[in-house]
Amino acid sequence: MTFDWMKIPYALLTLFIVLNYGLLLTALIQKIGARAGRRHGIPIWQNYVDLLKNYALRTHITHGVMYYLGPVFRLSGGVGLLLFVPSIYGSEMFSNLSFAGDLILALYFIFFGTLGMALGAGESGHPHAAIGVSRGLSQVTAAELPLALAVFSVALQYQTLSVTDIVAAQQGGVAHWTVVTNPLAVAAAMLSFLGSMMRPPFDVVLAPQEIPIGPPTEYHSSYLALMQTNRAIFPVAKMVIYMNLFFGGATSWPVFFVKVFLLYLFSAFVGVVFPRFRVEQSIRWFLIWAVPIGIAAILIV
Amino acid sequence: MSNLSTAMSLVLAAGMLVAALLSIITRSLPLAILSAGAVSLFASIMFMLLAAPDVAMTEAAIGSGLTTFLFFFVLGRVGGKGHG
Amino acid sequence: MVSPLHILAVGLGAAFFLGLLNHGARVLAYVVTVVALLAMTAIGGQWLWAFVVAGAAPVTIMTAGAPPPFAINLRMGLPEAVLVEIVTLVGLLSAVYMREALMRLGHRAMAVFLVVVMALSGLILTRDVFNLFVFFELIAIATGGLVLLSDDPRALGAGFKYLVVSQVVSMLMLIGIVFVYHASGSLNLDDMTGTPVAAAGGAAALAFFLLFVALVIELKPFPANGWALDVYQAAHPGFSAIFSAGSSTAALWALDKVIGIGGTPWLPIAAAVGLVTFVGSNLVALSQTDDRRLLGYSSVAQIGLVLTVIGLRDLLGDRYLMIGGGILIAHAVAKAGLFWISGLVASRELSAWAALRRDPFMIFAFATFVAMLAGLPPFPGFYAKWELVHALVADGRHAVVAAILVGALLEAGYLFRWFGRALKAPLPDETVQPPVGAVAVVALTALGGWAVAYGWGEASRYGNLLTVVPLMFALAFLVLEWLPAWIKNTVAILGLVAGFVVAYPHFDPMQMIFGAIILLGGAVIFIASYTFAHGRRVGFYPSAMLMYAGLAMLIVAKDTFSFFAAWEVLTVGSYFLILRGKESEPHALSYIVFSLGGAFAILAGFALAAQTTATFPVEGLKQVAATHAPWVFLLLAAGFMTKTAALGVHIWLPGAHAEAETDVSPMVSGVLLKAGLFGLFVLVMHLGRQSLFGVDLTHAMLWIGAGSALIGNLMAAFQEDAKRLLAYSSIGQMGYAVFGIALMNNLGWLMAMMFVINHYIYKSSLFLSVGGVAKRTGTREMYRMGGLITLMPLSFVAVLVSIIAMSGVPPLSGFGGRWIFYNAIMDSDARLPMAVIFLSGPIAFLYLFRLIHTIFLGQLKDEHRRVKEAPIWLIIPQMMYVAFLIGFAIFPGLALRRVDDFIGRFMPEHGLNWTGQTITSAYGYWNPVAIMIIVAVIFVVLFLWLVFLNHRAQMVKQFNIVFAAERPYRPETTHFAWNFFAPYKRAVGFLAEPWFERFWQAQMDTLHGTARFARRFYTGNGQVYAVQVIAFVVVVYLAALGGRP
Amino acid sequence: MITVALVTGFALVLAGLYGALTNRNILRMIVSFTVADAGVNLVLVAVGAMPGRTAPILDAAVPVGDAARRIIDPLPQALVLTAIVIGLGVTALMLAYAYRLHATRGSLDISKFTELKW
Amino acid sequence: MVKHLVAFLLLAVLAAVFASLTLGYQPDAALNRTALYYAENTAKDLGAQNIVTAIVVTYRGLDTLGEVTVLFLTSAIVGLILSTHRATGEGRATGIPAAGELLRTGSRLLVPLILLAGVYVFVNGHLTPGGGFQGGAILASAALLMLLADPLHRFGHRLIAVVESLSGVAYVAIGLLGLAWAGGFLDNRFLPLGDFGTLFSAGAIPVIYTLIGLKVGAEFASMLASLSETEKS
Repeated sequence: MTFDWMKIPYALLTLFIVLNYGLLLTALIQKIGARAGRRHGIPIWQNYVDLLKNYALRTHITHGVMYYLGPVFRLSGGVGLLLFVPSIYGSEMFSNLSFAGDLILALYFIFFGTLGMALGAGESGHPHAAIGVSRGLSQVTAAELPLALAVFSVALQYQTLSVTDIVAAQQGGVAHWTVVTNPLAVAAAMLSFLGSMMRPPFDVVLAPQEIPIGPPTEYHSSYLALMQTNRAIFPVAKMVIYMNLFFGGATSWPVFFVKVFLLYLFSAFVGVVFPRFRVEQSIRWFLIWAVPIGIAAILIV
Repeated sequence: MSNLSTAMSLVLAAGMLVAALLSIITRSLPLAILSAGAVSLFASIMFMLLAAPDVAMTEAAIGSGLTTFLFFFVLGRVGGKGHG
Repeated sequence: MVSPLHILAVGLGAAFFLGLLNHGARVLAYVVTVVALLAMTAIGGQWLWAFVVAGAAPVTIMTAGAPPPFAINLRMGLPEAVLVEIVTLVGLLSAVYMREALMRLGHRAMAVFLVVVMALSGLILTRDVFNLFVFFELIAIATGGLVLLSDDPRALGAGFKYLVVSQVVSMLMLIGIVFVYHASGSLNLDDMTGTPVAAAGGAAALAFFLLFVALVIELKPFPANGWALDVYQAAHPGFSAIFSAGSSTAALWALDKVIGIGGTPWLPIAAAVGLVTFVGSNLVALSQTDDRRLLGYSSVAQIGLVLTVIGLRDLLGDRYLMIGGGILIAHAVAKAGLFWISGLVASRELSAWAALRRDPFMIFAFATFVAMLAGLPPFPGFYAKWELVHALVADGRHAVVAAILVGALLEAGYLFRWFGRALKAPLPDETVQPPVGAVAVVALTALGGWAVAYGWGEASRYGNLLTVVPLMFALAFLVLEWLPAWIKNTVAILGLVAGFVVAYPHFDPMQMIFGAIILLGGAVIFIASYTFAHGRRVGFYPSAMLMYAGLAMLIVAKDTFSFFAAWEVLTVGSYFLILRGKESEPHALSYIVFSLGGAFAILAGFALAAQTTATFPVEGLKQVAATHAPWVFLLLAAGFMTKTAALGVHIWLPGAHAEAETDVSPMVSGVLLKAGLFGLFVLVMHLGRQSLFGVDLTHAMLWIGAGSALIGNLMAAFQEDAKRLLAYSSIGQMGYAVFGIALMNNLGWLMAMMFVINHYIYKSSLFLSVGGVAKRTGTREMYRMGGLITLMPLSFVAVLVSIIAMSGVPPLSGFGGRWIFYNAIMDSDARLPMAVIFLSGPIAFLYLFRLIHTIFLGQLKDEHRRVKEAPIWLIIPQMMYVAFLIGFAIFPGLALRRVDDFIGRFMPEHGLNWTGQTITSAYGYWNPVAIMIIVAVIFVVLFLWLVFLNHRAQMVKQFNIVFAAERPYRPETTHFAWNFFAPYKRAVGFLAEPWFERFWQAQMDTLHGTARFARRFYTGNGQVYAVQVIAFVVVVYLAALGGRP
Repeated sequence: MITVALVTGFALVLAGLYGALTNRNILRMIVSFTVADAGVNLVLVAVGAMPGRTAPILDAAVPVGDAARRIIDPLPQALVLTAIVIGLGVTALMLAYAYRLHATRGSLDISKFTELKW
Repeated sequence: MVKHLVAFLLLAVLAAVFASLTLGYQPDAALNRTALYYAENTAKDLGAQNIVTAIVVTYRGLDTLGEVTVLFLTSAIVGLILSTHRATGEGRATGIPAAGELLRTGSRLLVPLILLAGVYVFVNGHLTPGGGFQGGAILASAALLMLLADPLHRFGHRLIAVVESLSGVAYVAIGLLGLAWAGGFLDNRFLPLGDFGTLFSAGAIPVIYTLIGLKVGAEFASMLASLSETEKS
């Protein structure tokens, strides 16, 4: 098949847009969370400053090959996830590299980043990293179950696994969105979305008081910089999937920005209200609440 | 002829049964052995009635003779006090 | 042709002649005895040769010049010749074996010995009822005498009890004979069978009943056989061999002759008594601790089985001689051999047989005899079991078949428990050097067993199992045992590769995949065996090649018989392989019991499908009648799923795979589990969808697959021992494969096939690397390891690639399996099991990460500072697997394309189409090449970007980490790897409880409980035994003639 | 007359067996067995006997010609001959065993010799 | 007590079996075909007067061969069992009271007579009732008498063993001769039948019965000897 080379600059363009949007968006949501707690919150451009600082910092330390490759795995996971899913529906420019695989590729590619970072953190030899990894994995996998069920029920509903076809099926007004046609699946998905966004009540993994910044405790300077870039891109990439599957996808960039912002707001909105769960509580919460809804979603579609 | 032999067979039968019961019930071992010998003696006579001379001779010689002697011999060896 | 009468004449003449020799001439007396026995065996052998080769007609020998009914006549036909040959041969070998005992007791004992052998031959030959009685009395008195040969003081009690019961039996027999004579007017068997008199009137039937019940008691029926077991236990093993092999053979043949008089109404009673004896004795044998008493119970059980065959002879028709003969010969040779071995072992506990380990040939002999008794191929018992089950099922007698199979399973259970204990018990210290004559006798018997196996194979109508090439190749390794191990290893590899090259042209695509895994995959695993190839490594290569031979025969098996034979060969081979592990004995035992249980289910399934024909092509499963098809499906599926360790029958797998040797674990887990999958494929391809009582069986299989996937993965996540973790993960992966097969659609099967390939590669690689790590660090507990990435980089790479593939993360082939899986479940409508599979997906990711994290990452332990990389021979196969994984990830079509259209023939709709690099299914698309390139490009770009940013990074010491807190030192509780997924355990721990272990343990406890309860029956008091015999007579009377007076 | 013999024979057998099953002393058991053996022999001969006929000896009293009408059935007698001698053989053997059992354990009680059980 | 009850019940059922046997039994009016054949053919085939002897020795010769082997076995085994308790010196005969004067002289008179009677019985076994077993038993009783009369007299073991073995081997040899020359194993017609009713008639039957007599006598004697040589336990 002919691999048209034009896709690469377009993909890079999408990447650039999403990167900047991500940095701003995460700072904004952080500020909204602070304001809800009657704190002033961080300036909008704080992420840019952090990035520049970390990229500028020099380090002579590495704990081994896997430690060195950890951030690379992490970031390529985030970038890959973004590029494998078409961002803007209908535009040839912004369908990125979605020709390579369908929904399942996206679903399983989430693990790529997690696996790499966990291995890297593991090799750092830092005990807190290991504890963070075990907690992170437990919680993420528990959160993963309802998402898998929801995704599958959506696939069953539209009888296809390719993201573009699903988005195509939801065009034409809000009434066609999956939120309306298959509410249970979306409910399960959104609950799992909370789990995977690492915001309270499920933020015990990265919670500053619990274990300083979670698994990547030992990473610093350029490694941390790569991770922070990923922390900007990865949530957005995930929300793109949620948007395409459940909220009718985006036909243009402004729609894209609004929908992603609202999605992110949803998790922040929940996070501000609830206290932090321990890991087994969150696992039990997912298994008792989210998974039955997912199963119901499959049975009903 | 036939009623005489039936009469004799009845007497012998009674004798045999009494001797058999005696040999099983009695406390003393020698008496038991003797009554077993008596049983085979009566049997050999009964065989004569049943027109089986060969068998009668064998039963007499082996059944009552040798067997009883073997028993007494072993009883002697074993000291006779083996409890009943 | 010397008249068979000479057997009797020579025996008696020599016995009487011995009286002439004075007391001193013991050696001369012994020579006379052996020469006489030799002559008798020669005569028997001559007749046997005449019948088998020349096919002569049976001969009737008259005595006293008068025609039969008026004088005694003997008959020498093929069965008689075989049985006489067994008796005389066992007698001869026993005489050689008991040389010092006979010499000690002088010429009288030798005379009695000669008479007992003569009497047994007479019992087989004679056709006269009263003559039968005389020979029985002769045997009884001779047994009473020969029991004294033993130096066991308890022999006296045993002898007396035996005489008491034989008195009671002889009384019943005498009365029976005289009244049968009165009714029929003749004493000759052929004469009486001509006019079946017993069926005629009440009195005649009663007379025959007395004769019949006396003969049955001679065969030591279950409740009333305490007296016989004491003789087995106390007598000299040489004599016990004759008692078990000789006298029961002759008594069985006598009953077979006499039962003709009574006619068909008596057959079911004989069958019933036989069946009760078979199952009862095997059950009580479970709780035995003395080896000879156990052998006694086992031989009583086998006699019961042959009695059942005699009882069913009207149903079995002309095959009944082959079946009964097969079981009888296997029993005779094996029991004689085992009793002779028990003579070589000093003390009587079962574990004392560990002393045999000093001489490998003895272990080979012990294994041969156990295999013969358990009815494993290629021995006669196997052919007999096959025909018996087929005949019974064809006649619809399912209860009888079930009882026989349960009894056989019990027997296999305690025999293999004994064999395992003998192989693993500590070596007793005192080394009593057995007399060379005795060892020679045992060796001769073992070889005799194999000769009988060859002979029986020739005679059987299914083709001789011994001449099948793969089996011959495996057995050749027995001969090559003296070669150094590395030569044998090379020969094994070349053999496997050659086997594949020769066979693959006429493989169909599915066979091609399985063949490649078994033969080429096996060869690759054998490369790893070079690490252990120092010295001769006795016992490893024959068992390994036996397993591979079984697998190779399985995939090319044309008809059900060779399929089942292959199945049992690979089960036995793998049992011996697993048994080699240090603490693997209990697990190997549970493996063999489960596998044989499964094999018997398969046997019953094939029998049900076969109905009238004895064996039919495997494709014939299509034409099975609709009434039987669901049951056939159920039985076969149960059998195959014990091999894939499906939920419920999986408890043998963790122990078996974890405790096996380093290079055995990949063989058993990577290659052997595929046999079960191959079976399931054959089953669903030919039988298709079946439903029983409204339940769709494939749907049930779906649930079982999903259940085992979930429970397997969940249990794996909580294991501390690395190899157990991998073993449980195999259960999970097999659960996925079974789920795929049960989906019954094109993609489901393709997914299962993908799993077959993937599972072999990454499981073998993981087992090898974990084995390598365990070899270097000396432990398998994960919380004792850590930080080995720097010291064992190659193992780390192999494990990393394998777990990425296994967890299904995109670039590698695991993702392909997951992608096909998703498309497959889109088609099928069974939604709920899918939810369970989704639950087990992420959990699989957990334990994989735990494996690599706790072994290679984290802090390096002090004691592992100087650990070297795993041995080179373990690394090479791992690197081959890594290369293949990556290759298979990029070009999955390489293997799957042909399989896809092969499956297409069975399930046309919703296949895949392979246009260029993209593989599109009805729902989604997948372009492996593109994914690999994109991921690689992103990865390299970012890597270069990081290198640009931080190119002067150097390795720093372990402790130079930002965090300066005190590093906790005590390994367990504070080590991060300990109880790694604690939150998960607290959340869903209840699912990981060993429910099924408790269930199967409960079954075993009830079995042992009943065995201990039934044991109480044998009080040891001679009088109680006599009461039991009479009670047995009363019970049989009420059962047989209860109705009419 | 024959039925009387038959009945007594069976009675003897039953009495003998009863004695053998209930007496604990080995010698008494053997005695009971000999009584039972005698009973069995009686039954055997009784079955062969025929009313109003004489012994199967072809001497002056029974000419060869009308033997078929005069003599009783000779076969059971031949069997009994062997049975008696076999009976003696087994009894002698059991007595020897009794002697040795007494020599080893000093008692003749059958319930003392139960080392081999279960 | 329970044992008695159980034994009684079981034997009651056995009694029922025997009862129905006797009820169903009525003696034959005429000889059945086997007995008829013997009645008609014994005289002209074997030339023996005593049909029972003819059956025992020839027609069912194998039974008798087996039967003799039973006795041979018993004496061998009794010898085997008691050999380990060979009594030494005086301890031997305490079991038997010392023989009185009357017994000793009487036995010296009677023993030859008894021997003569025994020989008479088994020599014309084919003519008159009685035969090898009965004659042997009588010989044994003679040996018994000698034993009672003089308990310490040690029997000639060699003699008994030789007699026993020789007669056994001869018996088997005659059987084989019958097989070689006459109709079948143990057939007596390889010797002339002689004229009916005389001593030297019925072919090999008298020879066989003599051998049986000697063998049975020897076996009983050896049994008694081994019994007498055991010490008091």
